[in-house]
Amino acid sequence: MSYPVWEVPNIGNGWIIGLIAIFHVFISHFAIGGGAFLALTETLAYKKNDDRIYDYIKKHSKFFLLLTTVLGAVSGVGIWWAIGLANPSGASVLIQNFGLFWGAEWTFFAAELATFLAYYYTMGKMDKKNHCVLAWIYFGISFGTLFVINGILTGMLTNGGWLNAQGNIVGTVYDSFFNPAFWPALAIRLFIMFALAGIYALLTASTIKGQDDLKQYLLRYSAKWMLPGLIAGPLFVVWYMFTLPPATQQVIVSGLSSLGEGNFSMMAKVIFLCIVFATGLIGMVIVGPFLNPKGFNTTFALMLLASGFGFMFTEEWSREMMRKPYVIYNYMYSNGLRKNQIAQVNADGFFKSNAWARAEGATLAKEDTVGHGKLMFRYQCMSCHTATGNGYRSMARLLGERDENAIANLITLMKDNHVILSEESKDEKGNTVITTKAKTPYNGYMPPVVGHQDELDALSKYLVTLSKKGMEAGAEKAEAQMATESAPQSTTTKS
Amino acid sequence: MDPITLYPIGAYQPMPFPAPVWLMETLLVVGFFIHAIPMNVALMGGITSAILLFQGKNKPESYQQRAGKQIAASLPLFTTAAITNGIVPLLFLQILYGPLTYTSSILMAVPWLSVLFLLVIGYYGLYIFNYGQNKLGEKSPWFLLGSSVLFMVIAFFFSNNMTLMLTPEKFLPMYQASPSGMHLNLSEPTLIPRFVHFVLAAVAVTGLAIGSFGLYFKKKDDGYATWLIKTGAGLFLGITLLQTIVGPWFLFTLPGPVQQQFFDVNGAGFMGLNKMASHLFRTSLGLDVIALIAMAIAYVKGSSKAFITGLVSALLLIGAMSEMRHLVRVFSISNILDPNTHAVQPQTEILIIFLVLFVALILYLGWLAKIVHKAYQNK
Amino acid sequence: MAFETFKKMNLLKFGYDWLNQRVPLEAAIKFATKKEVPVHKHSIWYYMGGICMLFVVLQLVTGLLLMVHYVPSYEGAYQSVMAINNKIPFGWLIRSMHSWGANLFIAILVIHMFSTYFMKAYRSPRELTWFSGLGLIGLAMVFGFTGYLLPMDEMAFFATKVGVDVAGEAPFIGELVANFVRGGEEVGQATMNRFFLIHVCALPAALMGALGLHLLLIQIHGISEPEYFKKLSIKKYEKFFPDFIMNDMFVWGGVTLLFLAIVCLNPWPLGPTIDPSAPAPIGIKPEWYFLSQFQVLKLMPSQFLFFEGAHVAMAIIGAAASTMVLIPFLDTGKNPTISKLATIWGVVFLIALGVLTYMGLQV
Amino acid sequence: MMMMMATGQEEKIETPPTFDYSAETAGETMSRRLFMGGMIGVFGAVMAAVAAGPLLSYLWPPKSTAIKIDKLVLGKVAEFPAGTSKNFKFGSIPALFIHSPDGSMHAFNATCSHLGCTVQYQQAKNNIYCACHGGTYDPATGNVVAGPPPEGLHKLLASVEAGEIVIRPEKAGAKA
Repeated sequence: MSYPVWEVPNIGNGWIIGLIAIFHVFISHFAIGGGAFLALTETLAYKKNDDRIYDYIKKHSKFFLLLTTVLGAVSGVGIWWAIGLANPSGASVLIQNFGLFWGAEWTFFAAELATFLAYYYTMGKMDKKNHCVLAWIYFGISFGTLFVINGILTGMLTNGGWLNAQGNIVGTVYDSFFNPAFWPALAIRLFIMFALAGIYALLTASTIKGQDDLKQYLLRYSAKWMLPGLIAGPLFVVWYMFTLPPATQQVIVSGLSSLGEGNFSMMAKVIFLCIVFATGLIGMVIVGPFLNPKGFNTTFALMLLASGFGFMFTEEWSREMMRKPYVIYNYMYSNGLRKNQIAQVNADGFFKSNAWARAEGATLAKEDTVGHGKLMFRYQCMSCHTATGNGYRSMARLLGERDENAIANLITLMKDNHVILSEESKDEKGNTVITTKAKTPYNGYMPPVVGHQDELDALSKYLVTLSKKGMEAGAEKAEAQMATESAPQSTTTKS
Repeated sequence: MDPITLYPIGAYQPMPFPAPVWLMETLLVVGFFIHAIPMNVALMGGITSAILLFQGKNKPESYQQRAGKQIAASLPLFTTAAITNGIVPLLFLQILYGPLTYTSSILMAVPWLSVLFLLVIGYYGLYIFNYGQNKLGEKSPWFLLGSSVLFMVIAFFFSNNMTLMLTPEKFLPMYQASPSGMHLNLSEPTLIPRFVHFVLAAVAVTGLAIGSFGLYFKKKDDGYATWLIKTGAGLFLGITLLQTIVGPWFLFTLPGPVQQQFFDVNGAGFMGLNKMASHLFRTSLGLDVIALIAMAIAYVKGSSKAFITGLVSALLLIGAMSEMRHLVRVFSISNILDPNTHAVQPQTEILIIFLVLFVALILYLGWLAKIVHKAYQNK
Repeated sequence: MAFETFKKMNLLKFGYDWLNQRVPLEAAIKFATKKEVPVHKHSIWYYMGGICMLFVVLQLVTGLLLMVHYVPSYEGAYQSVMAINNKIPFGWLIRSMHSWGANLFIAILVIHMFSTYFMKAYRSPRELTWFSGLGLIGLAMVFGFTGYLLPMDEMAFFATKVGVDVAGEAPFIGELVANFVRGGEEVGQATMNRFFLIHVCALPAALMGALGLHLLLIQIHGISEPEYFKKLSIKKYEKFFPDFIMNDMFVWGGVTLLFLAIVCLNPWPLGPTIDPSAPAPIGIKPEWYFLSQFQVLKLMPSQFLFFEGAHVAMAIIGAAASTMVLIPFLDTGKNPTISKLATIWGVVFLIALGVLTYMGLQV
Repeated sequence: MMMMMATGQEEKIETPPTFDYSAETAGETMSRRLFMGGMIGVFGAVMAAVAAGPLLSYLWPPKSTAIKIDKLVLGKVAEFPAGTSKNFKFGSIPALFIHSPDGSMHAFNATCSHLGCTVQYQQAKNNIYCACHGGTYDPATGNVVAGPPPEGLHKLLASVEAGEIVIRPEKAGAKA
């Protein structure tokens, strides 16, 4: 809540994180799963003492080097930079909370890169057995990086005993790190990593020329890397789903069972798409390289890679959306507002509580309601919405035909987005039953709008200018103004 | 007037720091040191090796060709190390000075994020040289040169951000001029001297790296080794002499109060206001002189002993400079943001784990270096 | 059956034998394995036909499913499509698949057609295959036109209105045809009945026939080989069954994923309900595959020489289309100059289509 | 082969053996083949489930939109002289009202308990008759008189309020 908002036209700054993150995940998962692939394949080559497989490993690891140590490593730093730019409040919570964990991850990361470089540059120069050991060490160390980041990532959604219901920190950082989703998420990521390692290996194996028998053998071998995910993946996904916050579970279940109802089904759609991609991908691997390695070529391998990217895209996207409207579940909303801050801000007023809004507001005239409303929008809404045009969740489009009243009502409604009503009733046996229900339909989708009533009014005044009605009114006003500007001439002739 | 409307900087998150501030400051400086060495070589090594390759253009067996190719081959490794080690100082910078760094980064979001793309392109430029020099022939050194230029742009953006975060009074007008993160800190008087000073230092460090290559080849090929030592020492010597002009230029553009912490013309024996800063300043001047003399000897005689003396004092000098760089930051903003005022609640277990892992990492890297060395010895 | 023999035979084999005794399965497989698909650098175009098949199946299945909840009446259609979109679980998916599928089907048909055109697959003895293919494209476009009206939203209503009016411009019999298609003077319940019947009964039947002929002819003549491939000394082939079919399945998988990604992320919208007295909405235009023809009509001045502009435009469209019909007789492969000219004409045709469609999209 | 591999560890062999993998690809052991086949089968089942879930939920009939009402005004008493009857809809239930020749009024759920046809009142025979299979009910009680129906008709409550015939469900009427 105390940082300026980086405005990115059309896609909004959130997608900057999203795109870099998805790109990174697609490579970094390969960096770890591919480590296991190198280790196992090199063990295979060693057992068979076959130079042809060694040659393949050499080629594969060069591809690995160029992809993971450059794009993988840099894009990983890129996520970190991007969250600092697009969501500095969230980033600073993570950094202040998990700083030392990141430090520990860094030791793994540095060792990982050093090991891989050592592995790569000693290929063929070292005793084969020791070189094989080096590959296994690489996998072990790279798994360490996953272990640490997995705790931080899952802790953002399922933070265990770290918080109480009001969003106050009551536990230690370890409660957040070893949270309920830690183990299932770790397992799921490992399965994805093995599968991705297989897909990348299919790409490199498909380029083998002139050795059809080896090529087909390696294709089938690589295809089998889907197996762990196929066998155990669904189990762990179910386990993972049970660790999610009940509200999130509810949104997923109701979304999936009644896809299409209402306007909030994007998350369900993306999860559905993710399931489709996972099954489709495995199906393609079965009919492609596994059952028909003869017909498999590099174009097909690239198609698989693209499908794999589609899977990762939807998987990461849905994981991000599950956390909505929080950036750290139950603690901080995506706009940087902390849950335990709401009452305070409502009492003090938004402009008083947000350093940047206050500073910017001080440069405006007091009666500039629309200007103040614009600042409210910037600091409370722009982390997820773009303002004009047809951009990502553009307010102009979402507000559509709503008029002034409707917008004011909407804002009033959204003030209570965090409120959960509980109702006491008696069941047939006479026991007291407490049913809880969100006060507004936007609960679980949007943070509450905070501030004094006049600040909220300013926000709706500004939103009116964005809506279709407001735009038309604005155009009319401009025309009227032009008319009055040309008017004086006619009045002078009259007098 | 409400001060926060003039200096709209955020507050720390309402949760304690995970480790004592002094420790994190130490890690910040140490982290910068281990980042700076490979980063400097990666930064200017491309230009240096390209020049060597152009010099030895028609002489395939010449020392220049050999050295140019060897340096170029090592550049991806230096780049990897620079990126990896860069994480540490940036991490602790964000913890300690987050309210300033996040804001300055957002103001220059576009150039700041473009660093990643420039880095990737430059990185691949190095690999294109190394894997494609046979195909590309004479044109290949241009890729090294190009990478270096891209890396210099990155360095320039870093200079912008690191200076911008120290001047929060610019934040609000800049943001109000444009919220889309397209700013740079070009109006900063220290920007250019700082950038020039640091880039020249990178050339000097590249000289150190070339000389160190010489130390490695001492037993195998004495003539080549001596040439390398002489070249490296000469590079260091020349650049560092140039720094006697650029250094003071940078120093005198610093704001007066910050200068006074290091030295004061009116103080006893030019002693500055801050004792530690003043001693550090004097020590580094001393180390500078030692390094210069040692390198001069190494340059003339090609002596490895002289070079090692120069190398050690130069590394110490870089360490001292890293600390001074940190102190400049502290002095510039201590009245605006002081991490020492924030609560600390050490996460003892993970702190111990981190420190143990850190030591283990160093030991592991040593072991790794040994086995790689052995592998190359055998073949 | 003795237990031992049963143990030796696994279930799969048992099922195969059972079937084989009743239908000529073995012969069919033998035929399929004997058939070969050439492997060369343009092989990728051989998959287009398979993808078209995939879309035919998808359209049939989703179309059938839509009819479960669709009400083909002037008043009820919009409500029912609205319910499919918003109420019925996965209704939006089925409808979006059908609408998106229709467009992608035509796009892929056009690609399939031009790939075979440039590979000169229309030459003897495959003229009939080519004609049946052209027929299929025609059918697909009528499918698209009739299907567009069925949701009865504003765009559908006006697009149909305009589309039929265009047909009314045809010389002499235009008005007659327009009235016949509309089932009256105005677009209404009668039009709805006709379009619905054509869309779900007449066209599928015709499609089955034309597609059956098309596939049968392909089986008879085998897959065409490009000229340069025929001259190669070493030719590579792969078996149609099971290798090429497997590849086909792989490609189907990939196309389906892409298709579903498009569908899920951009569900097909439903416009506001119709108001026959309202003016046509701004920016109304026909579906993209009619745009090029539409654009020719638009570009033509109202009077061209001694003829009415619209008539000339229609003559041009007709002439251009007829070159596609006549091409197997013009370019028989015996004359290299004509062969080259045919290729050039194909390129010109394709560019003209592209440019006209692009121009149509602009307004 | 094993020997060669074992020695391969100790000293370098100039030309290591090259394997022909075509044999290996083809000749997987039976149990592994079975396992792989099984996996493909399982996957096929999963895929079918993924497809079937949405399909079934799409095809599943929507929840019945039975309209339940507590009260229905059938009309003025004068419109229904004794000996007449009327079939009508009570919410979504087909119902039958009878003004018996003896002056009493009765109303029933008109669904025949045999196979669900809608029954009618036969004025001439003064009974309730189901045309489908000839079930006959008593017009006063709804009990089965003849034919296949296993049980009587469910009663509704008919009463006269302010000169209008009002139909209510039996239970609600009993309570009121």
